[in-house]
Amino acid sequence: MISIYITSFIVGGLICVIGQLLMDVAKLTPAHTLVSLVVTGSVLDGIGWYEPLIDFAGAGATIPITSFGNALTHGAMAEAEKHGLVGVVTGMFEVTSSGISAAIIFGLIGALLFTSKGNV
Amino acid sequence: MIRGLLTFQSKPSIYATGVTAGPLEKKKSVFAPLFDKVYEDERCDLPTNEDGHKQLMYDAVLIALSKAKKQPEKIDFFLTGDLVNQMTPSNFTAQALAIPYIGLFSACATSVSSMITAALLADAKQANWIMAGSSSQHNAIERQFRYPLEYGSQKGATAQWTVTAAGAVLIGQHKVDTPVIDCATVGKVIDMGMTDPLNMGSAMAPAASDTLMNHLTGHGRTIDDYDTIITGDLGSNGFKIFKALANENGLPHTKNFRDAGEEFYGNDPSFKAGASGSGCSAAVFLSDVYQKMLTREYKRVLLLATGALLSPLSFQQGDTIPCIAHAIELSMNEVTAE
Amino acid sequence: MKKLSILLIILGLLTGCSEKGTYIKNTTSQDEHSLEEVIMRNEHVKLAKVLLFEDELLAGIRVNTFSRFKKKTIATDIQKKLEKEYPDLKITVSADSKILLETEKLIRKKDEKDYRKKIDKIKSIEKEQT
Amino acid sequence: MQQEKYAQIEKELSPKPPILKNVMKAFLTGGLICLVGQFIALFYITYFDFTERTASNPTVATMIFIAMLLTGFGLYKKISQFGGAGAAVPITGFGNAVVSAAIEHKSEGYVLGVGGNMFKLAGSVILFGVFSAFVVALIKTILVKFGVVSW
Repeated sequence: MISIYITSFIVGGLICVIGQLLMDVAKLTPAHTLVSLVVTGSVLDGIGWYEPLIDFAGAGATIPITSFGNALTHGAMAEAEKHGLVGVVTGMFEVTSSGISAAIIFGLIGALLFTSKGNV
Repeated sequence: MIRGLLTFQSKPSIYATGVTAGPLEKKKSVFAPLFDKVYEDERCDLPTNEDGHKQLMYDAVLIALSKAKKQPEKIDFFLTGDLVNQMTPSNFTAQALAIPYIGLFSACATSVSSMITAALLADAKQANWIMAGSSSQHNAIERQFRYPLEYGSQKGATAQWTVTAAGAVLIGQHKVDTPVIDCATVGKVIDMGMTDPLNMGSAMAPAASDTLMNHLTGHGRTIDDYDTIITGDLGSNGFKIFKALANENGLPHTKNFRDAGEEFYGNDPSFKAGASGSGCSAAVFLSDVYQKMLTREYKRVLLLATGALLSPLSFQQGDTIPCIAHAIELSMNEVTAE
Repeated sequence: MKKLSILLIILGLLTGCSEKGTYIKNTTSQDEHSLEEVIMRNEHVKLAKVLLFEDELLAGIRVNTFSRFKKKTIATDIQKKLEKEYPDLKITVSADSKILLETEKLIRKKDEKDYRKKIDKIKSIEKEQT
Repeated sequence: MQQEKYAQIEKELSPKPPILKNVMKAFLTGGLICLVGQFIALFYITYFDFTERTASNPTVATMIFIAMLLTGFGLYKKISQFGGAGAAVPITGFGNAVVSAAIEHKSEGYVLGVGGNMFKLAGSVILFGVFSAFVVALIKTILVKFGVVSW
């Protein structure tokens, strides 16, 4: 059981290191970095590599934004398997709605509760 | 042939200044004791950042007026600017003051460009009293040019911190024993192909260098004529490059060079390369430099404010950052015998 | 880093990571010998908890760290082998730690009254897709 | 002065990002956030009817909730300043982008401000996530149809 914590720490950390290198070495803006990682996640799922990574690293693979691309692709492919080409579009948010819905709900609640502060 | 040179024969005078700043500046700025008014709330207890921004400028003007014992009705022109889209804080200030108004935009160089315009109006005898100045408010500028305030982005060592501050200066006809405006140089827009909006100092340094050289050659000055040559908001990185460029241009030493942006937060590393914003140069020029002129610690100074003329749109469309620098020369007469 | 390693060691002690082997609770008359052999023959399996109840065979397994990449294949593999060995049982094998946890809970339970309900529940959450 | 020459001077004098230090901080921050996520997942697995796979949904939602609190109290930007990509890449960074934009644009009202700007920063992640998922799934579906690969 302990090993899942180590692997999640290391794998999650390494994905972030890739992000940092994209920002510092490739000089990408944060937005471009995140977009690249999301696209990478969905491609990795397409070739079937991301699911084993989740099995290996648990939250280390599901918490980084790459899992967002993976989950979208996974939903689309699962639905396509059942319903053919139409499923590609309809299945997209089947599995990944939680991230977006949580962001929307907590975004609005955050706006109700807080004001931004210009401190260091 | 050097263009953009201005000499003011009548030597218009600076009668009074007013400087306001926000709570973070009160806590962190080394110039805080010199400011006329500091607020406890970053929005000046008003609902929005832009309202607070307007209040900063408005109060700075009223402070300058009260020091000169003048009413807004006596002022002929109000020349000011800021960094918010369409300069609404300045516009609303002008509306509240009801002084004939021209909004000026030279980004962070507005402090000097407004003083140059004011000096021209006074020198041409078109006006007796002109209020100039500029302001910036951290929250309002950050959300417009960069990210939401609470958004986490890692700032590099070259990033600068937009100050919450405003400076207003009352300019009128020549009077002895006041700092007077001798001459000025209007800069050209210089673009050295820099694209990083988090490294504005190095984008602005060539503009500052160009205007400095034009001013020195055009008006026949050397750097030793000045007690200080103070740039607006190059920040530590831009200032370093500016000094290197000066050496390259044959200026032997840079010991009397200062940079308001670098000094503003006293090299506090959490502010990275230092301060920026149109309020930065205005606040330092009109508090520290002005007061040192009144005590005759400085007898001749060159204010060299720099501005990066970019917008979030131009940056996103892949344009480089065009920059400008304006110079204005102030002097104080020797102590007059009573 | 030092603090971190201390934290990880404490974690290790808390979670008791040293558990190994195969634990079987058999409430049926089935022969469990070949069951143990099938599971233990797979070198990826670190820990297995198996429950036999009526016509159900429920197995939660944990695999070695670096075998986790293919833990689904390992589980399917064992499931197929068990289906061959016990053609008359309904077999569920999963490498998901939830199944292991729930199976363990059932095994510890003395009372066999609501086994049926619990087993159905475990099987249903096992089938759920992410 | 030539632009190229200036670019050279500028590059010489400007401080370089401390890449090794940044990378280590990103690793530490990102790793810790994922570790917290793993604990939350364990919580959901142990006390609720979630399997390892299904627990990721409530875990993500919880992480975004934590990100909302940290953003609102002004702590997330400090974590980000330290951790860089280590704070931006985990889903909490996505949450921070949405929540910070929502808070910032409150002054323009809930419909035009919060509603219109909430996805100002995070929108591109959704767009390219969805579009790449579409393309990948489409290619895979076609490949399966032609018998090149199987599901």
